[in-house]
Amino acid sequence: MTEDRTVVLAARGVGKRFGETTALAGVSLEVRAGEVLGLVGANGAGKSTLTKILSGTEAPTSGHVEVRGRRVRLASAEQAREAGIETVHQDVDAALVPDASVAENLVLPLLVAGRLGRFPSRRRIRAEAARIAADRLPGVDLDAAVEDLGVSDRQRVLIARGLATAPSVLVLDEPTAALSVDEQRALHATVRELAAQGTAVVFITHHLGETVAVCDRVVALRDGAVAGEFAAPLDAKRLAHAILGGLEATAQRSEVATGGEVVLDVAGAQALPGGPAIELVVRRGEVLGITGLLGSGKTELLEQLAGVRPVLAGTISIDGVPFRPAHPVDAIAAGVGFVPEDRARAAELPGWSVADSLTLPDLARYRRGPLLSRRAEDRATADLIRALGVVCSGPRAAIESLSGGNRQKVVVGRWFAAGSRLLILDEPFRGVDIGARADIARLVRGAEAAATVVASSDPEEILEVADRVLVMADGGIVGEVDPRTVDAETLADLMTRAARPQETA
Amino acid sequence: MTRTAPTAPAPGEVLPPPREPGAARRSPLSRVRDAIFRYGLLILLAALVVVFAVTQPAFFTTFNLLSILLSVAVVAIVALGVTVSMSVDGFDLSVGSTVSITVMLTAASLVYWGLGPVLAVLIGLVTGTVIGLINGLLIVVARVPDMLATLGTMFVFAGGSLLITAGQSIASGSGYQGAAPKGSFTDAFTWLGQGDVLGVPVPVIVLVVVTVAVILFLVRTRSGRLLRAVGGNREAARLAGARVGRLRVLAYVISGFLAGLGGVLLAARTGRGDVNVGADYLLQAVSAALIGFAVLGANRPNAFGTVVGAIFVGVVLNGLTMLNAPYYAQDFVQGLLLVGALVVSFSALFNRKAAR
Amino acid sequence: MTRTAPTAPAPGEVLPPPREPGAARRSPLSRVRDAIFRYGLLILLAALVVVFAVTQPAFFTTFNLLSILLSVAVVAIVALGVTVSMSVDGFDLSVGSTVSITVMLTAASLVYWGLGPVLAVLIGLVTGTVIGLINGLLIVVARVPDMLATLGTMFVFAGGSLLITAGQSIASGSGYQGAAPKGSFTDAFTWLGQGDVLGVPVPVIVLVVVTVAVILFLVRTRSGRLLRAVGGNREAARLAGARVGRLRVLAYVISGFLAGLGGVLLAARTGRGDVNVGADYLLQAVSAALIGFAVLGANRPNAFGTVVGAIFVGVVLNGLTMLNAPYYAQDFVQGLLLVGALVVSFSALFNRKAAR
Amino acid sequence: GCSQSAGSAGTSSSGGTKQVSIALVRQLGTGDYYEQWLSGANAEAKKLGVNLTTFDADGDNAKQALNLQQATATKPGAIIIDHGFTDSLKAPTKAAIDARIPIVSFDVDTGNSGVTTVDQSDATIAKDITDKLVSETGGNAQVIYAYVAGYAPLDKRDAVWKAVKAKNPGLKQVAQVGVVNDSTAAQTADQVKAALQAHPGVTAILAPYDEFAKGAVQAVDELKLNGKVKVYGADISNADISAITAAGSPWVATAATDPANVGAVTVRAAYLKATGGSVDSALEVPPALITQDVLRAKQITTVPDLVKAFPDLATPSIAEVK
Ligand SMILES: Nc1ncnc2c1ncn2[C@@H]1O[C@H](COP(=O)(O)OP(=O)(O)OP(=O)(O)O)[C@@H](O)[C@H]1O
Ligand SMILES: Nc1ncnc2c1ncn2[C@@H]1O[C@H](COP(=O)(O)OP(=O)(O)OP(=O)(O)O)[C@@H](O)[C@H]1O
Ligand SMILES: [Mg+2]
Ligand SMILES: [Mg+2]
Repeated sequence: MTEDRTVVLAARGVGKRFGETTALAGVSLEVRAGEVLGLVGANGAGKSTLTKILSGTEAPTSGHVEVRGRRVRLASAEQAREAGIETVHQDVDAALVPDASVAENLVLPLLVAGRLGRFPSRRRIRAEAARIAADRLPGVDLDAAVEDLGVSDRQRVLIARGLATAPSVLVLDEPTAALSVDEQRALHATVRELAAQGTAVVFITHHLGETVAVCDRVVALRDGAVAGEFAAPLDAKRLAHAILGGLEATAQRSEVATGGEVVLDVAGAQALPGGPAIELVVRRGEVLGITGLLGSGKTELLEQLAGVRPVLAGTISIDGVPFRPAHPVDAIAAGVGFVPEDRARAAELPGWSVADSLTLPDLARYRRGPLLSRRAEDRATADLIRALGVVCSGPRAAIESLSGGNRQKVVVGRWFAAGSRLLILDEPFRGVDIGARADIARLVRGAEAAATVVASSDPEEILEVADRVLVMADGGIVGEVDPRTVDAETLADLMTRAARPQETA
Repeated sequence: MTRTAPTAPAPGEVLPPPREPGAARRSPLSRVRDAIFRYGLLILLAALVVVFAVTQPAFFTTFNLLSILLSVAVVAIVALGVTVSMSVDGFDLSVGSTVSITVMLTAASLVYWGLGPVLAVLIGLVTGTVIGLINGLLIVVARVPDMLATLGTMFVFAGGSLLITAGQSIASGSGYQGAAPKGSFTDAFTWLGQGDVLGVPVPVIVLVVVTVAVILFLVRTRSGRLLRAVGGNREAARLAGARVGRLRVLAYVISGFLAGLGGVLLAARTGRGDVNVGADYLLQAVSAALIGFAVLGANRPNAFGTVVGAIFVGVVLNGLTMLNAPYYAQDFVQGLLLVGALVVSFSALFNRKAAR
Repeated sequence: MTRTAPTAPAPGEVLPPPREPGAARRSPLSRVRDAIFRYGLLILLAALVVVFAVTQPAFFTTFNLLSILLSVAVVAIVALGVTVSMSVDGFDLSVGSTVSITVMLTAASLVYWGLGPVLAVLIGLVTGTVIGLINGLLIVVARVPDMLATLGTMFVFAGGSLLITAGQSIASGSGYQGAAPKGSFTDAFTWLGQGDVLGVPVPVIVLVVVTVAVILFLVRTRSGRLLRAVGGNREAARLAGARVGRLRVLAYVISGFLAGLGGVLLAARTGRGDVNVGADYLLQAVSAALIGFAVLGANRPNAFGTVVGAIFVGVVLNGLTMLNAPYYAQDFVQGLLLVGALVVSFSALFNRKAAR
Repeated sequence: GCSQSAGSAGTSSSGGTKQVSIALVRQLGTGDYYEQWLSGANAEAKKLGVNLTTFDADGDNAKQALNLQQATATKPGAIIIDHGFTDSLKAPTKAAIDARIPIVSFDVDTGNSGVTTVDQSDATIAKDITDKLVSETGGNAQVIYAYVAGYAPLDKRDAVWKAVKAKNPGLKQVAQVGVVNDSTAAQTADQVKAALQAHPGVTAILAPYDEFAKGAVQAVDELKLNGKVKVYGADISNADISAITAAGSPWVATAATDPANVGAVTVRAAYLKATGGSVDSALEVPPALITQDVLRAKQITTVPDLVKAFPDLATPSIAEVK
């Protein structure tokens, strides 16, 4: 039945080389009006590269693009937009102007297209922005600077901007990575609605559950080539096989050793100022999951534990020793390792090598006399790279040369290098493919000497990695679930229901 | 096991209202802070004008105020160019050299080659524009980082301005290496620097026009907005379809053009082609543009602030001279005032940011 | 229905070897490009040395090469400070003023106050350090943006250096405003600038020591590594345990200290306290540090590159003077060489980037 | 021509004594020469009860012209224009004259015949020093010459050197160096060093500006060529005296006026014009040739010592206020 719809956009043998790297090795696919085409693949499979070629921001090195059967050369985003193709790029921060207001960001494509005239007035911009935001961006101040928004709000701004031009083809590159379940569901509904109105949608995600929920058809990429094509009804297992080329994608759930001694003990803490008291305990070898909708206070709680923001209330102890960090330094000294939710902004050092990125929190360990020993660093990091399964050319490879999943492994792995007692991971799986996700989950679960707290707003992820799962809403813990007895769908409902009163209030 | 049973919210329970960072009600204190941050430098400027006016009656006369504007006109025009290149997240170190070589080429056109005022002005403006274009192409096409590229051209054109005359200055009556001059600084030309219209010096009029044009360009035109978007995030602008390369080149062309305009006015003011005259204009123009960051709480390049920054420096120097402060105290006082204003502004900014 | 049947993997199938972008086999062409980018400026420097040595035998003598190093020693030391502040993603516009005021205070200590060489050197170094501390505190505690804060202190300390002597220069034999001098530039002091050890001028020895120290500090110590991390991504450094505020202050303190050291050496070399003598050192030091970006393909502040940058300028000026090139051609030639090297390097970089 | 405008605007009567105000409009204020000039001017102003206001253009000719306009607007008793260029000063000078403000210019031609000029005779300075160079070398030497075009006193001194070279074919200028900025001496030293190494036969350096001379001295010291290479400079200051008299100094002679005296003369001339006294329309302050030998013999260490030893340097009779 999908076959009789018109093909609005097609890639014909599209190849892309970045010097020695082949990002795409001759990909052909067709996108039809009124369908949602899923595009899946491991980190580095070439999804974003294809997206960029379809959006006119990269030129293919071989093959070509067809729009409604006509061969076109898309030399800029502007030309793609004229051809009816609108793209929401994966890297949100690359796509927004941080010091400009939300309104200015929303109208940027219109401005480029000249749709606001040569002399756009401030009022005109504000009005257009309000129209675009309409009811898609509740709670977002149009005059706020984008840099002051949280990562999910930035993502929502970008999606709203993409939807605004009513394109005939909409390409969404991992639009839900930073969204919470309710927002994801809202987006799914929007996407289905657009498809029903005849828009062709390309939907990229690492969450196979999502593809099952929204896609009519899925193309899996592997190493820059099409590794399989599937039509609804979709089967997540088969997709996973196609994506990974056969690797088992789930972390083996080891039986929980709850007998370990208490590492983290939190009593009477508050996630948000004036919020309800939070009590929790984490034992050695245990992985505590915290989930909840966006804005439920997960990040704020975790950041207090890591010394990133001041502790609001209550007492915290680590290994029985009272702990009230005033700076990340204090937390690190107490054996706490923290992986922030925004990797690019808060964890990565552009241009640095893998080795230097790994050793940063615990440099004292590599000191021989007054100076750091390169040899000691390289030896230690080479071992670690092997243990973590980081795919890179060696300790001296630049961090930028790694795929997203591998970068995340480095950012998590630095705390293994530092021998942390308590690992705190905030959204560690954002933009990470299912294979790497399983690797990281395995790492975390295998860290028997440490206790781990993982926050994620994705039910699927949290169930995969955690031994116990707490559900947060509005700064308080509203429930606990056993990951062995609950499925993702149920947990998502639980999260949404727990937060619902806020929306009606 | 969790120690405490999570308290499930009772249905219909009223939750604390969601915090809205932008719309939060402001305390009077934070309003004052806001005002200090936004208007700190303007208030200081006004205060200085009042103090000078009271202590030295000659200060607050139309003539003197116009003199101050005249004294900063060239710097401010060059600084507006610097502001445009900063807006696109670039940096143009070559503006001083551009002023130098424009002055020399304009003077040579008039005196050595006898081309007359119209052609001389044109040659000056074209020179600046071409240098801007060269900078832009080096940066965009040859991919040399902005500071490095303009550092290189800074040397090239500073050197070039000396080469034209083998290091000599050009005055009416002095031809190339002893040859007879073919022309001179005509009155029509020097009028641009020394004349006035209804008592307002011509360079001041030019400054006003350029200021309005640059502000309108940056704030109210499509190209200007896109240019600032490129400055805010080059990749975002590209992904949105903007022609980033062209816009960056445009910014350097504007910067070069304005430096060229500054050079033409300077030649007309001095009525001669002084070698190396532009060298000081780099630091002065950058200073004005940087001080402009602190105006109206912008904390980024902005044309209005730049002009205020230039005027601030002009007022301080003029006022101190009038009060007979020794010249060697002027830098010091100017620096103290600036540091004071900056500390007050930015500490207020910090509190403002922290307070929300 | 799926159109293509996914190839079900055989159990235990080995995954395709991961592609490793960094380890990819390089074509000979890309190796050459790489070399040009990494060594472009060094190759040009070597070529210049060869050309000068061939055309002018006096150029390639130990003595002359040491002279070149001596001529760039102060600039290079100050530039290393600039490099440290750039490493923390800052910018120190006040280094020139710091040199000026250090020179004057050192000279005043010797001549006006007769404090002797040891105290004079100490006073000079402390002055630089304190200025660095003031800059750091303005930037970190009062939150004034780096360029603005150091612009302010640039004026304050340039002015301050004039205030000390009411604008006069200080020479042995001239006391404060006609008073009898209490001391003079002693030989022990001027030895720091004019003496040598086994034929190597003292400032050159100091330069070598400082260069090694700064490189080791930035690359091989914990503080240096953290400092560069702060420059790379402030928030990431903080979360990895860097005390960002302290490290930023430290960077400015180092910058100030090195500018102070440069000032002391300059006073010792000239044997006088010349007013405003430091003003030129800002641009020269920044130039050296920027040229350093292009050395070894770093494209970021790096201490080795900075020293190479300073030497590059020194070699060009020395060689051209030896070849009797007129002074007014030197800037031009230096600029052309620089632009050429930059274009070749960065176009190669571009290709290299695109090529990987 | 002396002005008769004992301008009421710039002079205020208080208790019978007149307070004359004079505006000093300078092209440049930094450097030993300008400093001493100003201190001489200030001392003289104090002595005469003159209120002297200084406008410093920091080398910016446009600014100097503007400062002159502003000074005119404050209606002083007289204006002194110190250095600068005809082209930039002509118009504002005319405006000041039209406003009946008497003007004295120092070392600059303002292109207006109503102006009283004071000059320190750069030509004589250059002649004195080149004569010395010619006599000591016997007109046969390889010479390094320090010069940068575009500075009026240097250009005037250069014209003399050109003539001397033409007359003495035995003098070979093998290199020309020079740079003028805030660290002139240090950078000139580096250049002279390079030139000296490239031309080992050089025996004389003509550096007719004391910042150049100091740089040349430093270069000779660093190359340890003392005794072989001699430096012929111009201008004088405390620092210069210590450089000349230092042990083994190659700086053998300088030709100079006492800048403080020149400043004083200029202020006196302006005072006379402001108060209706009589003063010549062109005043010239003659330089003296100052040699190392004399400085050492008389153990002179400062400019005031120097003036005592060279009474010619003080010129109380020029523009004398009776
Ligand atoms: N500009 C570039 N220069 C060099 N290599 C690149 C560039 N962009 C992408 N690549 C490489 O091309 C390959 C495909 O990258 P791409 O971003 O398309 O993957 P992806 O499927 O979107 O991965 P992810 O799921 O992590 O987003 C990777 O190996 C990547 O390293
Ligand atoms: N600076 C701030 N001012 C006002 N409200 C804030 C601020 N920072 C966060 N909030 C709000 O506090 C709430 C909790 O934010 P937090 O980031 O801890 O949530 P989260 O559960 O981690 O969600 P996310 O999935 O976005 O990380 C949100 O409603 C957020 O909008
Ligand atoms: Mg991608
Ligand atoms: Mg969060």
